[in-house]
Amino acid sequence: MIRSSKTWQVAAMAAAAGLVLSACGTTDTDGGGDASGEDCNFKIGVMGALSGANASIVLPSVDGAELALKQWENDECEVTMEKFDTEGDPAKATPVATQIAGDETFIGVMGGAFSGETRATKSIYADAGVTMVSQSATATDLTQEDQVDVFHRLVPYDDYQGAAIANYLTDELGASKVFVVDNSEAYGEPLADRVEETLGNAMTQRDKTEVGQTDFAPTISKMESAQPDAVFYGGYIAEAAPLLKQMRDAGIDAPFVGGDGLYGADFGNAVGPAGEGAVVMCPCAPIAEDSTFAADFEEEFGAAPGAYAAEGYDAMSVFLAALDDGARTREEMEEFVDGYTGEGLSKEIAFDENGDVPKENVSYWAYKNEGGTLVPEVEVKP
Amino acid sequence: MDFDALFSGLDRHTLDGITRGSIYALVALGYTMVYGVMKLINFAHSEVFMVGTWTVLGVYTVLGVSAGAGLAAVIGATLLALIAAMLASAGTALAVERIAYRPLRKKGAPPLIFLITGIGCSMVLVETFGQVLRFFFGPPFGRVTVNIPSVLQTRDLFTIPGVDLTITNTRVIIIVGAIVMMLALDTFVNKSRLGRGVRAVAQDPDTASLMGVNQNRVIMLVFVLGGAMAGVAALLYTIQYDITKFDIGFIIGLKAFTAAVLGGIGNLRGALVGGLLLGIAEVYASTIWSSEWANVTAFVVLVVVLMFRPTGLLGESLGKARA
Amino acid sequence: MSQILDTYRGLKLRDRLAEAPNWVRKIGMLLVIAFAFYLPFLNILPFAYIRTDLSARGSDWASVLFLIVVYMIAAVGLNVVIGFAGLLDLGYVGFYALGAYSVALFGSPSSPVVEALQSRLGLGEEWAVPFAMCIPIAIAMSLVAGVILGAPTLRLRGDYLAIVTLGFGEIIRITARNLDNVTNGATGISGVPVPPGPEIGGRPFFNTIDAERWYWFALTILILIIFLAFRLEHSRVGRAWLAIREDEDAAAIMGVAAFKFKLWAFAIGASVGGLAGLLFGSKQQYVEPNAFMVQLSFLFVAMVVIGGSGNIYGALLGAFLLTYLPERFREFQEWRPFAFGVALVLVMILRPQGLVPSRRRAREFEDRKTEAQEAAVDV
Amino acid sequence: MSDQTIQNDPETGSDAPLTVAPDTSDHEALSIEVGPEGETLLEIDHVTLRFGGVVALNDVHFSIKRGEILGLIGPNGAGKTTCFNVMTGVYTPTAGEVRFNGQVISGTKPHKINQLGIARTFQNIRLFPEMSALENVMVGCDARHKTSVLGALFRAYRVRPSEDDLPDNPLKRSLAKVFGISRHTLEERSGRVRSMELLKFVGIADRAHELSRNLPYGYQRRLEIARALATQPELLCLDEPAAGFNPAEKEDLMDLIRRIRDLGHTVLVIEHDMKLVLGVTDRIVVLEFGQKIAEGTPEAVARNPKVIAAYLGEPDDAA
Repeated sequence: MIRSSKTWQVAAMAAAAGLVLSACGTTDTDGGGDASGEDCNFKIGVMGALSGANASIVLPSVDGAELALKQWENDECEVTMEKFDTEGDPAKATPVATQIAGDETFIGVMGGAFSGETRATKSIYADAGVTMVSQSATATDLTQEDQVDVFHRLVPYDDYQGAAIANYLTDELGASKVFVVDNSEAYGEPLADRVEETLGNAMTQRDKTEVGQTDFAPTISKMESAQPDAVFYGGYIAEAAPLLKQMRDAGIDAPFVGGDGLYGADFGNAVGPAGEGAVVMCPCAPIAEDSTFAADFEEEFGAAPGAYAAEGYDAMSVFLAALDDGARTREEMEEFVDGYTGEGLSKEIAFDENGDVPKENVSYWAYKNEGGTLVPEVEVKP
Repeated sequence: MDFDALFSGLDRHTLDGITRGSIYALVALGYTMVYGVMKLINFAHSEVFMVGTWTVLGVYTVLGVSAGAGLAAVIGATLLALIAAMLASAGTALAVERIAYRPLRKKGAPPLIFLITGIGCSMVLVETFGQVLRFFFGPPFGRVTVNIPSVLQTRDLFTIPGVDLTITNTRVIIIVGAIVMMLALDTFVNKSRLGRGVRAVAQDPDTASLMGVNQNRVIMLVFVLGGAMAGVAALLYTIQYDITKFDIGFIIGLKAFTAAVLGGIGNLRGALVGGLLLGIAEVYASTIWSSEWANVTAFVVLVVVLMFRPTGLLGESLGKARA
Repeated sequence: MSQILDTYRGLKLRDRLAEAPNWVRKIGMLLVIAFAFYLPFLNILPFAYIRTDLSARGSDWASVLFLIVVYMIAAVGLNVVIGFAGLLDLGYVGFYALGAYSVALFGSPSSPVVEALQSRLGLGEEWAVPFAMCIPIAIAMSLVAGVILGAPTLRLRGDYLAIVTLGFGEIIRITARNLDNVTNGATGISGVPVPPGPEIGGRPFFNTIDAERWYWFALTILILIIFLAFRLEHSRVGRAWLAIREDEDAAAIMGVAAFKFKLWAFAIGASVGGLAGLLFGSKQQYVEPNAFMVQLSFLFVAMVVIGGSGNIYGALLGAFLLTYLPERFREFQEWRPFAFGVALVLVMILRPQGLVPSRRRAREFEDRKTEAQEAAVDV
Repeated sequence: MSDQTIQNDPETGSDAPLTVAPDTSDHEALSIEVGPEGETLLEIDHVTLRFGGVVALNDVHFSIKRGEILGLIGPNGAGKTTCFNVMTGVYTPTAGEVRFNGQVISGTKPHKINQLGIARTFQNIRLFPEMSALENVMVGCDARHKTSVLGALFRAYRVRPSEDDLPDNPLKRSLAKVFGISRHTLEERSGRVRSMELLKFVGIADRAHELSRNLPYGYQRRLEIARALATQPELLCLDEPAAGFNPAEKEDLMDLIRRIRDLGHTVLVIEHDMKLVLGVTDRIVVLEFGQKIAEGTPEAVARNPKVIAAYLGEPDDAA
């Protein structure tokens, strides 16, 4: 008897748990809700590291996309943006990609934010015909090898960026002894490789550092003996800030130039006074004077737009433009994005057959950190 | 491989290594003391350090000091930041002990369980600064790198004649500060009554409790001391590097833990030796190759040392080896 | 929570299962296995609520299942090291990485190693080591790594071993990232081969879309490994490990070659980890060093400990929960790591012996608890 | 795999009085094969052992003959247990050597020495507390088993089974006839049988499935002996086996030691209790302060003035 009553208890518990779960489940599935437009009820996926050490490189672009969606005016369509945290880990990204691919209400994906997860998922999206627009994956091979139709990106790949940066270093700064540092990661290393290639003899020494490193004393002492007239760093803000501070502390006054990994309004805040005069190269034109993007962004999220925020805004805008245009299926979306041309925040947007923004559309700009803000300095040709 | 670079500037690189190692050593103290008394790797200790760096930022922000302030203001603000960081870190360490370890000790759980709750606490603390506080207060909390104003500006103090080595004020503060704090701690553990309790529990917990040493109090003391040292390390760190981030503790913690084991975990002086050796080894390796190999070198040094001295360089425990 | 647990305990399911006739247990086992194979298609309410793909922010159920099974394999392997032999290994991800990298290095036509072989041996552009050959290579590489790591370090005391293994895991990852001309460095290797199979609908049998096939493949391997792990546990090897854990010196004097058995535990754990990594790399068809951070090692240890160290079922449950829950509750997005940390602390404080401890460990724990309480009373 | 599950009674730990059922069964199966009796089995050849400045053993020299029961006595701290530790490979002597069957064993690892044929018990009992009594003994049996780790894993090493080993189930029987039975299975089975036999031999078979930590003290002592015997040692060393025993239990123990010798084992006993030592041993070696002070038959040793002096100086030890 006792036993059987216990059995019932368990059954009751299980049933209760089931109800709770089902409650969660139903609320979630209703998330899409009934929309005003019967046939324009879509989701746009956003895939990237929203938590973990690398989230700071991704979050601003996601916020940018959110801002674009918020500012979008369209009575006909109901569009939601669904964020998927991958922690930058391909292992976590593939289930997400398979899910998005399988859910027909997803009409496009912004991402992947990093090259690794993009490489691991692009064939999944290609199979399902989901259009991808990446805001920050720069690895050359993403569009140059194993091309898939659905992949597009708003950032030029490392080869071009590297050339532009090298040109800035030699032509604008007149540097003949450049010290090149990278962060040994998938973003910084290939970029620095291209810079090195283009610089040729103008590079005096190359050093590699680690992500998460804060003490750069060995690099600094190498700089001291190399006496460079410019320093290039391929990496992200977290390491650039202490590197810059230690350089200046050691009395190295050579101009400091970084890649687009440093481009973001939060750069000035992170590097502090040591970063005064540091140059960030970005394949993005200055945002038009009359644009309220920075102000809107700050109002919405409480912080200045960080790295790739404008690209995130642009990526979302492309999708939204497609919906405005009447794209209602994945095929139509793909077709629209392939042929899209328009003025974006970061650049004149268009995609070539590989999914890259055509060379001539990209203008490379050097931005100088003045009093904590990045001020456009000069346009550079790659 | 560039051995010339190493040997031509050996004094300079050694000094760099000592600077780096001093901070490792201070953080390593927390690991080593907790291990000495509880035979437990406190995985949340790296976050105790992280909390300290945020506290320094908080103090500077509240005081509103910035670079270029007067000497008195600089010294005052730095001392205040030091005390606040020590208090905050010690408080965090104590909270971790009360929440994550004490209930387990009461239940007599095996050491592996402490490891997991430690990792859990570490995640909670990291996410508190990366997510929770950002959610409630917005920036500067969050996942971005935050600048801490360099209240104390780097100046060249003097040049060592003969070797042409320029010594800056921050270097002096870091190295001297770390060594003074370690000496103070060493003296405290060896000379004071409370310190005797610590050593007694480290040596033989059962006998110590028979002799009237309150084990819980000793353990709390150990966490507080270790935390305070991490707080000191946090201040020195911000002086040198000027930044903080929600996950800044992870790598420092890993290095400090390695340093503690290298010197002989449970041994206070071992932490110093291990920290300095690790710092120097990393800088040498970064000079010969580049920084991407520094971590590999650190671990290889560790393995080699442990193969010849299985209990670390100075070996023994907090109790046995006269601290 | 505790009520559910009490009720569960009151049922004495384990005792009943142990008392049940052999054929009942066998049929039960077959049913469980059949259910596991059916899981990707589970769509009957209310059970379907365990699926991860119901909500708008969910992720693909079959892919998640595959990842769960891969982590289960790793957890079962690590359980041999931690649970059976009592050695704390914080660098398990190193073996996992080795497994993944060996299939990539030898199986991918675009890996520098294969390219070197192609030009050296005059083989075609498309040539690479076939997948079936990659399995023994992966197992052998991780096994050798296990022995190389274990032989000099197993004499160290527990916590020293922990940091050395942790360092090993980091060395593997950093080396993979830095040796650009062997491993392609940070860029990683794509084109990792998949198991051979018939083409269906113009796609290879094992492709990136149909994750359930991968799941079944991994599940089959998992079942095989569980079977072997049980064999080990209930043999002279399992007894030797237990004896070493309890009193290493006494065991040695009773003729147990402690070092040899510990090394075997390390090697077996390593090769199982390598196998898990191989499955992961092959499904992913892409391997990069950043997929093998230290945190994954901690996660593996947490799986073994949360489930109940020393119990294979515990390791399975731990791997399941720690992989499944974050995927099931994707709604919480950026809050998941925080919740994860809180959950780790809470679960361990409430149930320090693990969720399903082995009988033996549970008893050990009860004894320790009484001792701790007695000690507390004394003070 | 399920046949190994320990079925164990949860209510345990009661310190039931030690009642040893008189063991009348024939333990033919337990006897071991040994060489001719009377030959020197073990020789402690002028062994000196120093720890830093402390001399634990000073030029100790004696030997054990096959088939005898040798007593090793001496006051506390005389170096008796140290002597055991040197013999079983825990310590390596500073000078001199230990020879077993003519082979030098000093410096060899403990598990190797066990495989050569020396087993021991401990003064302070060191069982595997979380294993059942039976499992404890099986660990000892494993020392003589040939199954390798891979053998236990894949069970590919097949043996043609004898008629007795064949299973009853006809299907399994014919399979076993064709494919043989894995050596692992056979060894597991024989180890189990032998272990039970040993538990019976020492008289504690009634609690075979209980965790050893829950066994009463006397049972634990006997279990240690059974575990040591399971490794089939030519030489069995007992370190104060009667410590904490009452006179009746001591009588039983003396009987057990004799029966062990009858199985073919040579026995070396460390013991304080003079009555027991004098009653059971064939010969006695006396140590004091790490030096041998006397050797001879029990009667001779008992009369030796040096021994008497040594023991009078340490009256506590007469217990």
